[in-house]
Amino acid sequence: MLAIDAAAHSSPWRRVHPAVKGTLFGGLLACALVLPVWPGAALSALAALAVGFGPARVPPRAFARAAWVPLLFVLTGAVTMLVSVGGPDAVLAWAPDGWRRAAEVAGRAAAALCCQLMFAFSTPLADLLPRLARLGLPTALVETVALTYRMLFVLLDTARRIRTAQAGRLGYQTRAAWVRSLGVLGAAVFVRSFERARRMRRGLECRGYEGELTVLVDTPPVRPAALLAAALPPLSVAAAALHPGMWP
Amino acid sequence: MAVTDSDASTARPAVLAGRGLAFGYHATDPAPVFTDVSVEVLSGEVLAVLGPNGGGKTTLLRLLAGSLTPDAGRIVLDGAAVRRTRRGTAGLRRRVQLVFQDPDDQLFSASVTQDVSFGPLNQGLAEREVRDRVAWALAALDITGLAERPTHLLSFGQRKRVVLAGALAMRPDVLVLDEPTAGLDPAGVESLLATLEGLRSAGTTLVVSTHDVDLAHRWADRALLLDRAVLAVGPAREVLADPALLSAARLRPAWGPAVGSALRAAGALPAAAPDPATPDDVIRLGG
Amino acid sequence: MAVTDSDASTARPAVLAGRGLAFGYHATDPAPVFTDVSVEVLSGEVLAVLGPNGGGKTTLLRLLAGSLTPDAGRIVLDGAAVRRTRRGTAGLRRRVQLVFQDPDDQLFSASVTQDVSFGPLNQGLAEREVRDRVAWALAALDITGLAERPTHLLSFGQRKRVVLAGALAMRPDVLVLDEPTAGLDPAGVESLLATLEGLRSAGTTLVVSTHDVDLAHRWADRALLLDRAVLAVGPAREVLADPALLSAARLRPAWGPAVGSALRAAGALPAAAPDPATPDDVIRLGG
Amino acid sequence: MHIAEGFLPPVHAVAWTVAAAPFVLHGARSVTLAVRADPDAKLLLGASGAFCFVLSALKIPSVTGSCSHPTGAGLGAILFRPPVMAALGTVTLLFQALLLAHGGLTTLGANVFSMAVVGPWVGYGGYRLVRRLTARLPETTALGFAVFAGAALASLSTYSVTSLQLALAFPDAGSGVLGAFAKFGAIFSITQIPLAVIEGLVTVVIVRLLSTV
Repeated sequence: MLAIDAAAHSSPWRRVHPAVKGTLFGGLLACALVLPVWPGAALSALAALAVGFGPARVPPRAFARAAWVPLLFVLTGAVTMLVSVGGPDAVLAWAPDGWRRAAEVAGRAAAALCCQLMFAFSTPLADLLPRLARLGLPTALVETVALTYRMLFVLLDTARRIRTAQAGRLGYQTRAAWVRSLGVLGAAVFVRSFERARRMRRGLECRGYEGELTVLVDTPPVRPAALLAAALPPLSVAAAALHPGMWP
Repeated sequence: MAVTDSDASTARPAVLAGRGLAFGYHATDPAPVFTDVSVEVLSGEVLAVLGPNGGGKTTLLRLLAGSLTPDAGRIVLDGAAVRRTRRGTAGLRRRVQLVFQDPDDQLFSASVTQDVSFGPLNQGLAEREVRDRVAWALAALDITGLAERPTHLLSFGQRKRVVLAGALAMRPDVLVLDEPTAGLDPAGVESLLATLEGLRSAGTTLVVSTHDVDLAHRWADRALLLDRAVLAVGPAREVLADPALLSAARLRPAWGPAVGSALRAAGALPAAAPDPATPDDVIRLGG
Repeated sequence: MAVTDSDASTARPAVLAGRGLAFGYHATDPAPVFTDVSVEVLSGEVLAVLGPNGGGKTTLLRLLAGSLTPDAGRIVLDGAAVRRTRRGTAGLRRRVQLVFQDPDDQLFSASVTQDVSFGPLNQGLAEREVRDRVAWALAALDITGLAERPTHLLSFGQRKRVVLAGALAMRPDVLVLDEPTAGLDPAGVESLLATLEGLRSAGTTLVVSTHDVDLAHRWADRALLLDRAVLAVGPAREVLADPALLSAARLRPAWGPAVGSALRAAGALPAAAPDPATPDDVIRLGG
Repeated sequence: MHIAEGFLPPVHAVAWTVAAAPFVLHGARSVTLAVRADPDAKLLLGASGAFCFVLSALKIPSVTGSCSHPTGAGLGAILFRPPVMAALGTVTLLFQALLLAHGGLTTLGANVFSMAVVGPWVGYGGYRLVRRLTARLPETTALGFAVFAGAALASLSTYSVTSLQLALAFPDAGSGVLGAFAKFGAIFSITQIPLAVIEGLVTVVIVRLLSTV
């Protein structure tokens, strides 16, 4: 239903411990943010893309589709750095060094985005939720977040179907119709969300629900060797970026 | 094995057709639902679409009604290919109305009248005409009494009728119904069928997906068997009387033709008599 | 007109019963659903509950499973009336598991294993035994392959099975299923029936509501016709072979008995042979 | 308008996280207490969180021809109150980052501050203020004005804070933070002001319908 979520669930790396994937892509993300943008961010991006499209087999088309919106934000934001306003000579002028600065920010963000997306594409959010409890969050909160995850797919499905039905009855042809249809849709989804909560309580009561939603969580041990292997790419990127001598 | 209906199409013009349709839900499933499906909907007929779950029935219905855009192939309305523009799609949707299986997906307003008037209002009709349309649609579905009722207090069968009224208020030429009888009790099925038969005799073309082979056999003019490809299309009485074809589409045989043959073989039914359509027909034979 | 089954109850003990049940959804409807319904569920049987929509099938099922509290009357489990205390209800719910028609009402967790483990964990079992229960329940429903799948990416039929596994993992004595075959295609119905038959032969008592008279006729041991009152209860082969009774419950007659009588009358079926259960049986007769 | 992953310098990312933390902790505490008091609140809050996510995934038409999404901050604040919205909004933003790549993990704090803290509080404040000012008008009209003001102000304040966050991170070479704020504000206002108006109108329709149920 959601492309990233669906891809993550069928990822060959689904079974890899989240901590391992976190170390790998989180490490690369840190490299992209902290190291000198050239070659640090570039190397991080390359490493993330190589690992993601390589062994993690992230589908390139879905990746491109997901990356499009944030990239647009990054480019829009970077464009503003090309110009300077309110200077002594002109209201609007080319910013000194603007190109370099814009490229630097855009490059860094794009690299970071690759790392984030590769993590999201190989790690289902569902696998992360149980870790929230281990971070020390109260059970009540973790269970609420987990319920949000489950119900959002049910509600998203409802919203899509209502929208399709509205579109079939020409609800999105004009801007005025669009606003009205969206309002109707929002209200309907809100009512359904309460209805869902009520029905789920009814359904869970039959399964013995009395307030706690305890479930069995598989806790595969983190293998130190895997963690070490996952730390290697970020460490190599860091070493390569900090010792430019390695580069011809 | 495939049954074709080259002669049927000459009798009535095709009001709606899909040619070489391909579609896949690429975001979540790499495999396409189907890659080359063609179908003609003849003016004034009841076309039943049958097949297993996951075989693409709903997808085909949504493509025909302009609720999905095909990856390849095109939709043809009155002989002219529908353009993939906003106007083209709007034109298709105005003429072809889709009714989903679950009425709750389509009942989004608080009251029955509000909901049924949604489509006509979007067509930019004057308030007076909207009122006429709503009154007419409610009368056609035999639910004038529900006009002022809140939608969430209606029974399942009533909600199904309100949704149908909402589609009908658009005055479509073709009504596309996804599993219209699912969830209805036998009495509800019969009464809905009578209503739909009324619409059909008033000139509306019907495309209906169903699991119910017997229902399709007794009601539809033509049947299309779909399991990620068109397995057969032709007169319902022929296609749905063929156990081999049905088994290929992962459906069970129909009672009617099986019982008809058995009774004819036993001499209890004249050779020229039609197959029994319902258990009542069989009981009447004995009585 | 009513069929009683005084003799059947002597053969098997009643594991669960409702006596003089009354219930109404007073918040939305002043009229009660029913005011005096009694039912016995015999150990090891399949009891089918049939009737029109709005006749109270789901309400009766929920009362039997402790999901609703009757306005009057009581629920009897193994001969002892269930107390209306928290503990009494909890005990009833543990022994009698209700599976709703919509699987999304009961699936709350992100993964199949997690969801199925909820019931056993709630019973306070040790982790090891919970794992065994989950594995066993998944195997019984033939969905071991789905263990690690996220619930929201499953098909409707798969989700139905997961909910059933979740109920089964509680090791209930009675499984109460509301329209278990609704929304499934013919192949899905057959495969679910085979699975349920397996559970029954392993000793689970089943109470099933359905619209499908033929399904109930060929599968259930006993049938109860409900339309705001018990119209009939008795052996399924008798109750569901009686067109007058079915018509009183606003149901259509079953094909099987009608065809069986007609074929017997025509001499195509020996007098002692059972009614055909499916169209395939009829076809086989001719072949 | 979510700040994308990696767009903020690390110091800023940390600073905004620290700034948002007290509000989120307070919200998380109210949620936890509500659930402890009534375990069934868990299901309602889960459904509400899901509603917030779905709301923010709806497509609304934008002037540029492309589509954008409502923030839902104003409606959420009116329906659930700002403290709870801080928690629900944080969950929504976390889910958006991981499920839709809208916003990032290192920029989560900054996005939470604008969308789950400032937006809801400003929206709620605007809603209450206009409600008080229009107390003499007929109920439907007064509610309409107040809801419109709340939703539109929530949306506008969200984008203003985002512009400020970007300006602080990337001051203009000549005119500093103020110039940069003007630049970012100008660019985003092309899309965000019409969006705020549309979100205001849509929210009015939603609340009107809900108040009749």
